[in-house]
Amino acid sequence: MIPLSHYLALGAILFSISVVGIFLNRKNVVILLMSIELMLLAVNINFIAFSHYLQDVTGQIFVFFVLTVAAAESAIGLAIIIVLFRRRHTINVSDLDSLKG
Amino acid sequence: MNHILNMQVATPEIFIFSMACLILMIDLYTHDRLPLLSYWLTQATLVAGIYLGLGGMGTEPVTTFNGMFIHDGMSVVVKLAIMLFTLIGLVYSRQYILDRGMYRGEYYVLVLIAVLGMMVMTSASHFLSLYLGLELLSLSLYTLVAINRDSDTAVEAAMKYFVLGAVASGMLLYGMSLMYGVTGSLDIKTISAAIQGMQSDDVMLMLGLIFIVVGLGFKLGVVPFHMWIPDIYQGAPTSVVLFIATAPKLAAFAMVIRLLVDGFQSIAVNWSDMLVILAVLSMALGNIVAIAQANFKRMLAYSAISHMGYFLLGIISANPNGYSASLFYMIIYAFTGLAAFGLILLMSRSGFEAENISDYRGLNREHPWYAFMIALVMFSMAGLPPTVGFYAKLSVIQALVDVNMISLAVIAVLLAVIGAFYYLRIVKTMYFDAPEAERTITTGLDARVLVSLNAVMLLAVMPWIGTIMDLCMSAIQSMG
Amino acid sequence: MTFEQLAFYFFASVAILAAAMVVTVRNPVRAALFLILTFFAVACIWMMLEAEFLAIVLILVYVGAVMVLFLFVVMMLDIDFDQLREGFAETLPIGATVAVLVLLQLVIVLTSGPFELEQVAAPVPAAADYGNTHQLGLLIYTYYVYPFELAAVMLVLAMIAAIVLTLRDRTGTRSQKPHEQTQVKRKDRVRLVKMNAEKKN
Amino acid sequence: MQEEMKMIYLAVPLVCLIPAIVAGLFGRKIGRIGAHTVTILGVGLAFFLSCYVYMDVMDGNTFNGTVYVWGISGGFPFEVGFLIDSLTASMMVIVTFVSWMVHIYTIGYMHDDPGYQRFFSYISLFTFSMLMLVMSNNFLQLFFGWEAVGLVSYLLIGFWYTRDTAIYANLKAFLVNRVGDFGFLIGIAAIYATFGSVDYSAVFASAPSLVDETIEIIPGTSWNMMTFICIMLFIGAMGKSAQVPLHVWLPDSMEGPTPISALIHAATMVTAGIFMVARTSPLFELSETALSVVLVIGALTAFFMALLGLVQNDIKRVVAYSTLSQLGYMTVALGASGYAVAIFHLGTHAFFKALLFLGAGSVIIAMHHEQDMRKMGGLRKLMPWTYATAVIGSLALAGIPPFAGFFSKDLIIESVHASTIPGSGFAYVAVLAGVAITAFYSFRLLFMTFHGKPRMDEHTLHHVKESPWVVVVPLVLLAIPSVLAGFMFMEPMAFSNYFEGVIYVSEEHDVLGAIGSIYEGKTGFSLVMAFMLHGMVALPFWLAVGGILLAWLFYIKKPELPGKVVDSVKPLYNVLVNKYGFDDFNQTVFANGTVKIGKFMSEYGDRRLIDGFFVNGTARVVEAFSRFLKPLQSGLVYQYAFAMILGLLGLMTWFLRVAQG
Repeated sequence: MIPLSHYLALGAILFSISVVGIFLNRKNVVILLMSIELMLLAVNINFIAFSHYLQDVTGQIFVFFVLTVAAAESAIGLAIIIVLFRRRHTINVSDLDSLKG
Repeated sequence: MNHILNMQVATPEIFIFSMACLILMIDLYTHDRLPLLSYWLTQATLVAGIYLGLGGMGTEPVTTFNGMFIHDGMSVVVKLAIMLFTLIGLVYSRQYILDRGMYRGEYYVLVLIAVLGMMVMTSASHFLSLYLGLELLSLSLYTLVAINRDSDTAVEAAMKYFVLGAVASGMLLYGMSLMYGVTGSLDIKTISAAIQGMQSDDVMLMLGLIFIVVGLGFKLGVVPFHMWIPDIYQGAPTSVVLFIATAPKLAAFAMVIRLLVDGFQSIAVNWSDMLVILAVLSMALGNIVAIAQANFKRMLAYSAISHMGYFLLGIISANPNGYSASLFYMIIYAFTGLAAFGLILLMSRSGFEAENISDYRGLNREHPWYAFMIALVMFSMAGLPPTVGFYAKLSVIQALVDVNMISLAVIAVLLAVIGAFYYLRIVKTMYFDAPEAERTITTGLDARVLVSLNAVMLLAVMPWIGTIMDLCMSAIQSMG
Repeated sequence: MTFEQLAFYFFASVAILAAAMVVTVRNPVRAALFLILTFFAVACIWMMLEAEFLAIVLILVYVGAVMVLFLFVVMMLDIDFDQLREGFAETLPIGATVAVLVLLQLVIVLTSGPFELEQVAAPVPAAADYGNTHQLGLLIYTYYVYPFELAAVMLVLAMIAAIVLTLRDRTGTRSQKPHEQTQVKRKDRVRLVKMNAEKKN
Repeated sequence: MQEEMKMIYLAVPLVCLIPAIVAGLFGRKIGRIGAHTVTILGVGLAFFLSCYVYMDVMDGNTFNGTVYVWGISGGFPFEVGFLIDSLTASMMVIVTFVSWMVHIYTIGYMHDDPGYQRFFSYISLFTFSMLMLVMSNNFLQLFFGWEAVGLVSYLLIGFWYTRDTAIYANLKAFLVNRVGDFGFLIGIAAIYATFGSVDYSAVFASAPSLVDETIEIIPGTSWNMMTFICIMLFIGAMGKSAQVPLHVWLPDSMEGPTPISALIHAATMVTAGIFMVARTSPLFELSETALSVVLVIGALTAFFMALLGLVQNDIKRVVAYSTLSQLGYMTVALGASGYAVAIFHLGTHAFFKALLFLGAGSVIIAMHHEQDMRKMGGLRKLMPWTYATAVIGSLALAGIPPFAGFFSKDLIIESVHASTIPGSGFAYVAVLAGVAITAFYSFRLLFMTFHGKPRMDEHTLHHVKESPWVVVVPLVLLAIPSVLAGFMFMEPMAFSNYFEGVIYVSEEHDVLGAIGSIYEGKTGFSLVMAFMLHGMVALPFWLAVGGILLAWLFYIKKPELPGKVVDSVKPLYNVLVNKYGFDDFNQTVFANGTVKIGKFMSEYGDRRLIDGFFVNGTARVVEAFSRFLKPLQSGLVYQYAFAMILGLLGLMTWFLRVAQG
């Protein structure tokens, strides 16, 4: 039998990896988006694990909607990246610092 | 399980989305022939939305859609304010949008969907509807920020907003998942009931709460989750900043109330401690860094950060008095912000953004009326009597004093004094510096009259200030 | 170690390793592929949690659509991969420290007791005729109709947004515009010029 | 009857506000004549109504109540309320009268100014705000009036905004006043926290029962609540009434047009602080410490600011420093618990100081806006009316009987003498010395301007003529109370039950009662006569006479003497010319001594805006902080995310530790 906490630990690890991905990646915005996907995945693991152990299907329903939103979000995120690339000819995060101070 | 859905209370939402779809279609066919049709249709939609919303005034709290939608006094007031502020904001920004080639039917559709998202958030009584409302709002805002595709800064701002916003909503979701695990429910009322029976220092509860506070902190833009605000305010088109700086702040208020008050009132000790830290940091950093800004919009961004700190003071006091003070503060702040950005829009014209403080040098010589308007707005933001901003600050600080948090109140007042400086610098620039270039105002008469009215109201509304406060109070008291 | 445990730890390790690769590899195409691997491993774990429908959705929608979109964008944007990871190492120590601290606190709290087997026993496996999809479907289309509609709005919004941001009217292309062609008026095409009769000098 | 009076109370400020709005918004439409007609009529009407109210109050009809309620939120009332009693009524009469005179005078003084209508609008607005301030029945409304008069004064100092010096001066005024207002606001907040009300009557009623309340400002140290409240309120008064060290703005405010200097910076606004302390006497009486602070600050101001008056050559600045010094006298009176005397002096001072300012203004018009007294002289014959009224003003200021200033000033000195509050010994010496100095500089002004040989160039001399009647008439009208007010009002104001139930003096502080009983005993004379006769043989009178004689010696008899004296006490002279280095101190400390005052004013003003804002120098720290924090917003999105994660980590570390105990 696997305790619930192990699933949660898996979620926490994926969450931390995504966090690392966001602030260690300095070069590519697309990888930032992938890190965000990872973060949502970690959240989903939590929901599904709780849902299973609580024997309550609401958690799964929430995940269903999170997936929907995440798909919509990626579409918009990628669209922004495309606009960014067209305009600036780079998606290198370190170069995108004209707004500061 | 009650399957009969009372959709009547959601009429404004349903109406607004239907109109959004309609405008999208109509614009497709009429864009070339009747270019302003979408604009007028949107305004008509908002007016009708306000009318429909007014119908919900004073009714008893109702829950519908199987407990996912709540209609109460707070939601009515906040929704009306959201629609009204959006409507006024659109009047201000029409000329700006036209001048910069951003005019597209989709602009208005996105605004309407954002309004829908905010209204859903305001009425959310379930994590699911709250989250979906939040995302509807955020995704529309990301797009609106980037809508001027030819602007380097706007696109960069959109990217930053998107990345940080997504991270923040990820954290909020993580917190929600923990809360779900602890309480076994996603319904805010059930959660509240479940928490009541628990220890307030339950570690798991605390962890979930921390993540949720982080998510809220981002939405409000309080330190250290504020980083997006200055860049977005500076980079995004002013018309979009005007929108972001006003209505969504009210939605954020509703979100804070729904989560912290409806959901976690019984562990108020915990979250109010967290908010104290965030509030102090925001008031300090916002007010201090604003001093060193040369860009007007960026300065207003830091000012927004500090205002959110003040806004939190009412929430921190964790009682209905404080919440209504915060609601009052938010409404006043959004209204003042509306005038501030409205005036920036008024001053800008095709090819000129009027976003540097130096652009306002000697404005008094050429346009004394508008200089006076800006001065009024600055006074209100600084919280100097006799403008409404003073009452807003007074009411939140008073809420703190009522719960004996004197030291925090003193810090808040001290930082407000520092804050007064940079607002006054604007006044000084307008009145005492020599003008540099000719300025012509190209904005239409409706916007001019409305923005003047808006600014004058900051003074003129004084006799009715009690009425507004009472409205806020009754809104909070009639929460279901 | 039971088979169940073995399977869990295997898929969990794969997910973690693949996720780590996503954020560290140099080439974004590879990162996307590793992300797909992570999704696969996590989908398997979801299967073990009796969330079959979501597991399938994760593969079909996520891997099948979203990740393909990612790959498409990565390949469309012509990026010089060589310079993409400069400066990674110098901030690694502090970044990693912070992340590890976050992780440690999360794990310590989450495994501190309330979610162990003694408190939350693993539920009895569902019966063979239990349909996860059926159950979800029933709820989503009835009880959760409001969020369902909102999700629909969300997808509309995503479409509008993606089109607004990326669609460009190209000038100089020779495509036909029937709408304009049929509405042409005489004055658009023919210009009458009044000319004086030439005079002999 | 009650309702009728209520309407009149409301009408007094409104008849000032409405013309202000009319002149402000429709100034161009109604023209110059229209603008001054409506405002003068309005303020004149306000004056007569005030007189009526005053009579009514003298008949014993006081009023305390709410006129208009905006709303009540969380138990906190927002209302417009009036408290009409003898103090208020006296202030109303003084304010409207001086304001009226100034309005009339302005017609002549601002005759050629393009901002004519705007100016009238401002001064009417000012009158309105000042009336709201004095008529208030609660602290919040008082604060509103307080801020409003400040705002109008700010507008008026910077009226000639094309002059860099004017801008600089008005920024300085605004910023220094913020320091005071901050204290005042804290005081009001503390009152609300302690008493749960901001209503005067409620606060004063429960004050004695809360004497022993304490407050912990820094944990571990407990302060007496009353002392804290009073000192905070007094800091507010210090800003508005220009007491050391918040006095720096007042001399510079002379950059504004002269009618403003007379109305706002001499007669009314600057006395708001005095009025406020007198109004809150029930609180101040409960704290000996606070009274002592008031006394010492007042004495410092009275003496040192008078000294500065000695070395000024700008005619308006001499009067300005004398105002500072006289405000110090009033403050001393407050500190000695002689509130009634303070108000009495406030009244007489309002008349004779407005007279002196307007007289100076009249000279300035004649001299074509030359303000340096070294370039004047011999105007006596040329401007007889101005000269005569200036003599009356100077005599009143110097404190020669039977002019108004004598009674009030002498009474202050007597009060201090009778007082037993710590610091009263020092204060007594200071005010005594101040008398001689005051007499000296006021006659120095008179002699340098009107006597001796004309020192201006031929052209100017040729054009000097008496000012028009609109200027002269107010001078004459102000000269009358400058002579009579002291004589007429001393006994009723200081020694009768005039302020009964308004000003509260505890038994052990009752200096006036003590003085009164001395003179009451002398049979055969009325109290006033007894006082005057006594005054003729007392020290202050002879000090004043000595001062005048010395001035005569220096500036009429032997004009070469001042130079010699200056040479012999050069260091002292320099200290005075540099105004004790207050400005230099600011300059060297805040601007690294690189920029001189007077040069590059606008540029300097910018720096000063920051530096002057916190007179004690915290501004640099804040700005440095700002510059230090700014780069944290690096523009790099991963650093933003990092900040968020750090925030998360911080919250987690702190609160999980708390939760786990």
